[in-house]
Amino acid sequence: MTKFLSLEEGVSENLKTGNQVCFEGFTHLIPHASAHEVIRQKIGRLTIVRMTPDVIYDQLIGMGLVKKMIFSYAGNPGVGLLRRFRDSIENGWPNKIEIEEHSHSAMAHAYEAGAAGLPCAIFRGYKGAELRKVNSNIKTITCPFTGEELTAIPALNPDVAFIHAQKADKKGNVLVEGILGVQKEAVLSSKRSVVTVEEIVDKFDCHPNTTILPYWTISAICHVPGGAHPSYARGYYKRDNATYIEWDKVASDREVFSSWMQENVINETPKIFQNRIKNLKEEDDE
Amino acid sequence: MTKFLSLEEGVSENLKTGNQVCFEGFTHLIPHASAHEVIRQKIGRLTIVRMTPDVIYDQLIGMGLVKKMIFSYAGNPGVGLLRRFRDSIENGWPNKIEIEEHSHSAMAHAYEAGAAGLPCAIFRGYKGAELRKVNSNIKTITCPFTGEELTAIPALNPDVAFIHAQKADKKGNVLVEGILGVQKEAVLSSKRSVVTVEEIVDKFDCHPNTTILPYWTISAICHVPGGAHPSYARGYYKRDNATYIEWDKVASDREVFSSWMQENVINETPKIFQNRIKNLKEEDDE
Amino acid sequence: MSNNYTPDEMMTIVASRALKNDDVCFVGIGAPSAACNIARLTHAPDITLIYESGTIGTAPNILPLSIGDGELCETALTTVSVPEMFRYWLQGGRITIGFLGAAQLDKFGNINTTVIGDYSNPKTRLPGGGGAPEIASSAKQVYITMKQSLRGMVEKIDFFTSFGHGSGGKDRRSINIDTEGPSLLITDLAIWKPDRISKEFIVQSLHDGVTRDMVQDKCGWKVKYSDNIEVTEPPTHLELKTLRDLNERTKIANSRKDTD
Amino acid sequence: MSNNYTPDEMMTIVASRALKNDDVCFVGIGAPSAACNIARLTHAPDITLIYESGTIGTAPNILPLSIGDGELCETALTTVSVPEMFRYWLQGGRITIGFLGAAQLDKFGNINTTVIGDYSNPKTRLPGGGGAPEIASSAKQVYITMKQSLRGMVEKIDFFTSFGHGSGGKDRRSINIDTEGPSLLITDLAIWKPDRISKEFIVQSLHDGVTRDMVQDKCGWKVKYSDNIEVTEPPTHLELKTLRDLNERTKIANSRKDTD
Repeated sequence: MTKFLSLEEGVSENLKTGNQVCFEGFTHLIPHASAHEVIRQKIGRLTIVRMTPDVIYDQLIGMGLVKKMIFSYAGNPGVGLLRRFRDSIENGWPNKIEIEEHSHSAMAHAYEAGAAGLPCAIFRGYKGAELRKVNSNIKTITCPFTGEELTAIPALNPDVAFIHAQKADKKGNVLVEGILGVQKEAVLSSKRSVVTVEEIVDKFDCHPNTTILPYWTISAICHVPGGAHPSYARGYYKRDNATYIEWDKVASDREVFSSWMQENVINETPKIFQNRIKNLKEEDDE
Repeated sequence: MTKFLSLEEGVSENLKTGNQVCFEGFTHLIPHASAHEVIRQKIGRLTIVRMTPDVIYDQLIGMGLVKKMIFSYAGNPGVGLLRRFRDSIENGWPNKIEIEEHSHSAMAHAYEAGAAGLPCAIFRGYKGAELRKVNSNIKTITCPFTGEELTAIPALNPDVAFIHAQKADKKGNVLVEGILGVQKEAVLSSKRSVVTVEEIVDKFDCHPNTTILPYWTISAICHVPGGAHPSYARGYYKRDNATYIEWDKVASDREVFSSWMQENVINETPKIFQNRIKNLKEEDDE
Repeated sequence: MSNNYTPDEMMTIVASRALKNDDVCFVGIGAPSAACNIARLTHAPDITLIYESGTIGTAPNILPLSIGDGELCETALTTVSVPEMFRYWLQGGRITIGFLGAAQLDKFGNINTTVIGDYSNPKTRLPGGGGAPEIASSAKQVYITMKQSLRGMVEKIDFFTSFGHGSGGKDRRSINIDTEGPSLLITDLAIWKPDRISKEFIVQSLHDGVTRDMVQDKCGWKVKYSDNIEVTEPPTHLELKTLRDLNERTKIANSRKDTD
Repeated sequence: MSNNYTPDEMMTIVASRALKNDDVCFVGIGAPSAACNIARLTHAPDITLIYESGTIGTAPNILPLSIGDGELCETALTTVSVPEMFRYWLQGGRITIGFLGAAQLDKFGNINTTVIGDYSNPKTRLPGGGGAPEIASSAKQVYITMKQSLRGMVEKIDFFTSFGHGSGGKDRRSINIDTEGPSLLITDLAIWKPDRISKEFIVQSLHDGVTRDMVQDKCGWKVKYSDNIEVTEPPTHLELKTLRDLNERTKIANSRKDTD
């Protein structure tokens, strides 16, 4: 059963030190505001999970809150590498995180299996791929009908999923549209879930097959307009590509990074996000 | 790559004697016109597959075209039993069909695995259920991570899938909305597919996450308005519940059945379906 | 309160009372569907009703004839595919109450809807299990509704379509089912609950005007009774009116329009 | 025809020419995305472009910076979830061409985008495989684009992120991969195809003005050449204009609006 909370409460009530947590979003609807709140609350020793860890994962790692990362592609999409992630892996700054590395297909299957209540997923994957040798969570299983050797991976069941969505209604049902990523599976596979939304409306008026998460699948809803910035929310604001490109510079230097985090995250509140999207509203182009 | 064909051609080009075929639809969008065309063309020795075989499967069985049925619930929904199916199983009239019986969950997983290119599906199913003892296609597999024994079933990959949908566009993309059933999985798991549609439009104008099958996944599109009757097509016409209730009487007697089939199927053409929905248009109520 | 009601109405209304506002019900057609909607229209307005056709959070104005009537989709919060329904919602463990009916039922809540007689050469071929085998194991609890008869409530069912408490006791745990299983049986004559230890269904409450003999006459096993047996409260005026209005709306909607 | 083009432009345009109107391409960001869209805007208007973010049949007016830009969804036939994308569409065997780039590539089309150096203590930690391990095995064919360099085209890659032809010959079949694998390599200098038997990449065509020495100078293995080596046709005026217009539209769209 969902509760409407401030983001401060949504985070503190649901995420605990040492939890396994995902902040999912596939380019679209990435829950930046939630990750920043976690950083402000200094909730650490986290195992962070995501198919495409990008800027916020670079930030969590650089702030020393991460013990381990489970992932399939760690990059600043379209820009380059994640420099704080690299600094951790290559130089152990501020700490060397453990990694469990997968392919996208494996992670997608693992979230699906988690949502479907299964302990593992089978798929046709990793053929000839060397991750098999370095990740002990990649095993094989034999099809009892054809004898084919299939790949097996454990289901993902994070303690907490954070996602950002377009709308919640007054009961707490959540609507997601556009590029859906694995957000539905992330919420359904996790023990708890916190959803930031652009808007709270009385009632949805939408296509019958729209992706809606019923209120009883969600732990907390927090109204944070702009909460995906510099990612985007279809129907609300565009992706701030320039900010993604700038991140490469910020993250390239430990000191620049630290002072940027102090100024833009530690000293801020979730309210700042609505300012950040002012020039990115969709109607600007139309 | 799809072709726009008459239903006569769509059926004759794609379905061959002895094929495994599904006519999917979950109450909604059941492809009645296609099944009737198969009956007129007397394509026999079929293995028919469906989660919820209902009236058209009763008809195919009663007309002696079926060798085997793979299914999970054989009833006239909300009305009662399938009398032609019973007559085949209990009395061998006109022939005793073989059956491979599953649960809904198993069939849904099997179509999904077929669509996903896997040889089998694993799920948590059939616990304590006796179908395990009478269906050799229900096996077990051990999760390599938890040691849990899971159920395995082979993927479904029919030779041909028939579905009915609301719309095709001029390129042959197909739109399905409302109760979706397993139609998408049926098409994607099958080697060939024939889709009857209510309407052909220039271009879709719909929500980005609507269920659309691209033209290159479909073998043939046939324009058959009313082709789901007495099932329904959301946005076009309502379910003809009275006809479902009447079927119980028609099917209760071999001779009544045979003359009904002669009159309403053998002597008809796909064009009749548009007449059958005249009094069922959605606007009648509004 | 009214004395003027049928045993069928009593059964449906008693079943509706067992449902809570925060339940998530996997609803079958027939008595369960009526019971769930009466609950929604009376004491449990926020109850979540899910039909296996994929409709989640539905609120039909009339009772569907089939599990996938248009009314279910039009009034639902959202409609998902059938594979998703069975994977993410049922198997995912999100259903609190699964409703099952039975052609044959034994005293441990095991159900047969597959065949009467031998599986290969049945006397009567029934529709089969549909969603039941996994509803029985995945829903947190299972409620069963059925009209009592000697043919229906039997010492030994012909086929285990879905597993209740097996031979009783800890049988469910022994085959690694971790849900509660059948926890309530509502017939047209009585309310039954499983004994805490043996898991055999015990009569807890007799519907108003029903005697022990009447229950035993329509039950194929030796009926056991609770020490504190109660009398089921008859339908209230509101309950009865809600049910009858619903049935009337449904009847009108399903009648054939022969002329335009 | 124009002589006034960069090697990057040449690479992208040559890649676009390899695509057919009925191809279903799984598109990566960067050169593959540009190539696929040039094909769509020139000779292959009906080509199906699929990005792993779930967008099927997309036709972006500008090049996406990321794999999930809004433009991809707005112009797509439909957008599905990421699990569905990898399960039904890639693993389902519906992709004819998978496009891959590489940080390191060997002569058998094996690709590394994971680490430079040792996996546990890398010299450079790269982003990792993303979709590549299964694109390499599930797409009917794999096209590779990369700018040549001694660091990139190496005798031995540090990590097998995705499997090409292994050690060559029938290596793919031997590990039960039944797709064709890398069948085309397009660099900024040449067009390469695998030898029918050995599966080693062989130069088929040198881009206009490129010499064998130039190719060898930027390739870490001993380059082999086809007996019938050709000269790649330079970009046509239309191709070049289409590419430059696309890049210009993209640049404008991605520039920051500092003031309202």
